[in-house]
Amino acid sequence: MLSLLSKGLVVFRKDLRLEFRSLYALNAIGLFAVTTITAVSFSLGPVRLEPNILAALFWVVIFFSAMSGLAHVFIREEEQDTGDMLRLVFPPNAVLVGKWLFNIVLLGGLCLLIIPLFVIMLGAEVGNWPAMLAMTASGVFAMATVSTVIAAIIALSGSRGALFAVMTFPVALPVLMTAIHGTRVALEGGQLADCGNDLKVLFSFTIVIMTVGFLLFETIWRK
Amino acid sequence: MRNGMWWKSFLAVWMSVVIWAAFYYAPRAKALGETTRVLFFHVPCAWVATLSFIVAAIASILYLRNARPQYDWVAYASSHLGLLFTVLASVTGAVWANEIWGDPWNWDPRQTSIFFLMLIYAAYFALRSGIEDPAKQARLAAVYAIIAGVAMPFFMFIVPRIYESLHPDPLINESGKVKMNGKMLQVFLSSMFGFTVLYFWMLRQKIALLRGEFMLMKKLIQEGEAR
Amino acid sequence: MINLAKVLDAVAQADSAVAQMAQPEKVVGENIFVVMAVTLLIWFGILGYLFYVDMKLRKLNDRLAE
Amino acid sequence: MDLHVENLTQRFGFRTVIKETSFVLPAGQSLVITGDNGSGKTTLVRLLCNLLTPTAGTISYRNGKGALEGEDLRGRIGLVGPYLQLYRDLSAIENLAFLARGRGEKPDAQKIRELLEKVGLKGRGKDPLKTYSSGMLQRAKYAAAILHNPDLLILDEPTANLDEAGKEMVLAVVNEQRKKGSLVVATNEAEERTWGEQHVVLA
Repeated sequence: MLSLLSKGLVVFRKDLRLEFRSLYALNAIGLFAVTTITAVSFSLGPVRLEPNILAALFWVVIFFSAMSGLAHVFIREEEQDTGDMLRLVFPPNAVLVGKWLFNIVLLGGLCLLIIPLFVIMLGAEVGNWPAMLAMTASGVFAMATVSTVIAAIIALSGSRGALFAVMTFPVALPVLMTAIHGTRVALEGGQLADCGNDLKVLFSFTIVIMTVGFLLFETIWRK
Repeated sequence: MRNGMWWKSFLAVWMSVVIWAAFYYAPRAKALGETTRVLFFHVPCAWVATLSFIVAAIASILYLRNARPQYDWVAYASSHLGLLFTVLASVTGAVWANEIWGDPWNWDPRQTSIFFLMLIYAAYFALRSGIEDPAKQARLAAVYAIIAGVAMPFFMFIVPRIYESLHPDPLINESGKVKMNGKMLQVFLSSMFGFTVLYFWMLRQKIALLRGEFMLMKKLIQEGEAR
Repeated sequence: MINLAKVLDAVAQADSAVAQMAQPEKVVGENIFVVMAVTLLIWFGILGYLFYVDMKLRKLNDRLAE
Repeated sequence: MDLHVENLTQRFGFRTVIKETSFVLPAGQSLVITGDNGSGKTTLVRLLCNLLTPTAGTISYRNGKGALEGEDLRGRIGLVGPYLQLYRDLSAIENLAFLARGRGEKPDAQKIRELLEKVGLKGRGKDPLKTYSSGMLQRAKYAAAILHNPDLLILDEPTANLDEAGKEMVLAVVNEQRKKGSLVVATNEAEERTWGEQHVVLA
C-alpha cells in the first residue's frame, strides 16, 4: 500500500514535470475557462446573474474545461508509446494514483483561476466563502475522480478524446447536480452546515467511484 | 425452434388478454380518468428498461470474471433492449404528460432518471463502436457498464431531493401501502409479468443474432486465412 | 450541451414549476386517444424491433447455411 | 530465473497469432525467436513481458522459491523494442531516474552516468530525448533496459536504427547479459541468430 502511494507519487511528479515542459493540458483547460467566461460576460454586459444561474454556469465551465484537458494525461502515454514502459515498470494502481493526483491538482488549479474570474467578470457575490470553497473543493475532487477513470477507458479504446465528454457526462451527472445545488446555497449565503448533505453525497460518491476504479483499473490498463 | 413457438404463443395469448383487460376490465382512477390505462403499458416499459440495465451490469461483472463471449452478448443485447425501452418509456411518458400536465417534458425525477439511463446506453454504444478488437471492446464496455451501474443508485437518491415530483405514485406511496384497487392491481401485475417475459424473449432473439454474427465473422476469417 | 443546459435550468425552475402545476385543471385525462397513442407507440416499437432482429437473423442463417 | 511457456495461444479477434507454443528457458540460457513478418514475434515478446494477457496457456517465471509474480517479476525483466518509447520531453538522466524510482530504488547518479557512457551517450545525458537522432534514442532504450541489471533481457529487433558503432555496443551488452543472466532475442538477422542456444521458429 505504501509502495503503491510512493510509486504513484513518482508517476505524479513525472506528469507534473512533463506538463510544465509542454503546458498542453494547462493551456487547454485554462483557455477554455477564460474564453467561456469572457464570452458570457461580454454578452451579458452590465446584467448580473441570479445565484442559481451562476452556480450552474460555474459547474458547466468546470465540467467542459475538465473534458478538454483531463484525458490528456492518459492519451499522451498511448500516443507517444510510453504506456508500455509504465506497464512494464509500475504496478497498475500506482499509475492510477499518479494520474488521479495529477488531475486533482490540475482541476484544483483551474478553480483558483475560475473563482476570481467569476467574481471580477461576472460580478458574482459569494454569500458564504467557507461553504463556497468547501463545495468547490469536494466537487472538483469528485469530478477529477470520475474523469480520471473514464479517461483511462477512453485512452485505451483508441478514440483519443472524441468520446470523453459523451461518456463522462452520465456518470458525472450526480456530481454536477449535487455540486450545483450546494454552490447555489453557498452563493445565496447559506452556512456550511446547509451544504452538509451535498458534501456527504459528493464524498461518498468519490470514494465509491475510486474503489471501483481501483478494482477495475488493471483490466482497463492491460492491453 | 419448437421452443420458440411455445414462447411466441404464450406471449401472444397473455399480452392479448392484458390489452383487453387494460381497456375493458380495469377501472379508472379518479384523478387520471381514461388515461389511467396508460399505466398498464408505460410503467412496464420503464421497468423493463431498468431490468435491462441490471442484467447488463451483472453480465458485465461476469464477463470480467470470466471472459466468455456469451456474457458479452448478454450485456450487449440487454443494453440494446434497454435503449429501445428507455426511448419507448420516455416518448409515451411525454405524450401522457402533455395531456395531463400540459407540458411534454418538465424534468420530473422519473423523466430525469429515464433520461439518465438513455444517456448511459448511448454512451455505451458510442464506446463500443469505436473499438475494433472484440475482446477489448467487450472488456472496456463491461468496465463502463459497471461504473455506470455504480453511479445509478446515487442518481436515484439525489434526483428526488433536487426535483419535486408530480408523477403519480400508484403502486407504492410513502407509507408503503398499495393504492391501486384489486382489479387494477391484477391487470397491472399481469402486464408487468407479460412485459418481463417479452423482454427475455427479445433478449433471446438478439443474442441469437449476435451469436450468428459471431459465427459468420469467424467463418469468413477462417476462410480468408485458409486461402 | 443543450441537454446539460436544460438540466441546469431545471434546477432553477423547479420551484416555480411546482407552484404552477399544484392546482390541477378541471377536466384532464379523459382523452382516450392519448391512451391509444401510447399503446400503439409501444407495440409498434416492440414489434418493429422484433421484425428487424428477425429479418437480420434470417438473412444471417441463410448466409451461414451457404 | 527459469521461464516456462506452456500451450501458449494468443488470438486477436478471430485471428490466431500464436498457436499452442511451449518451451522452457532455464536460467542463464539464451533464446532466439525467428519468423516471417507478421508471424507473431512481437506478440510473443509482449506476452513474455506480461504486456498482454494470453488467450490461453501460461507463462511462468520460477526461481528456487517458486513462481514469480507482479512486483517481484517487474524488477527482473528488461525490454528493448520499437514500440517501447521513453519520454521525449525528459532528458536521458531524468528518464532513467524515473524508471529507477518506479522500481522502488533510489536513482544513483554515478551509476546512471557510467551506464550512459557504456551505451555511447556520454555528455548528452542532460539533453531532452527529442533532440536525439533515432540511433541515439535506441541507445537510450538500451540504457533503460539494463539499468536495473535484469535477470532476463528481451530484445525485439535489437539492431534496428543502429549504425556499426551502435551494433558493437549492442554486442557488448548481449555478451555481458549472456554471462550474467538470460536473454531473449526476436530477430531475422542471420548474424543475431547465433546469439542463442535455443531457437523458436514461429510460422
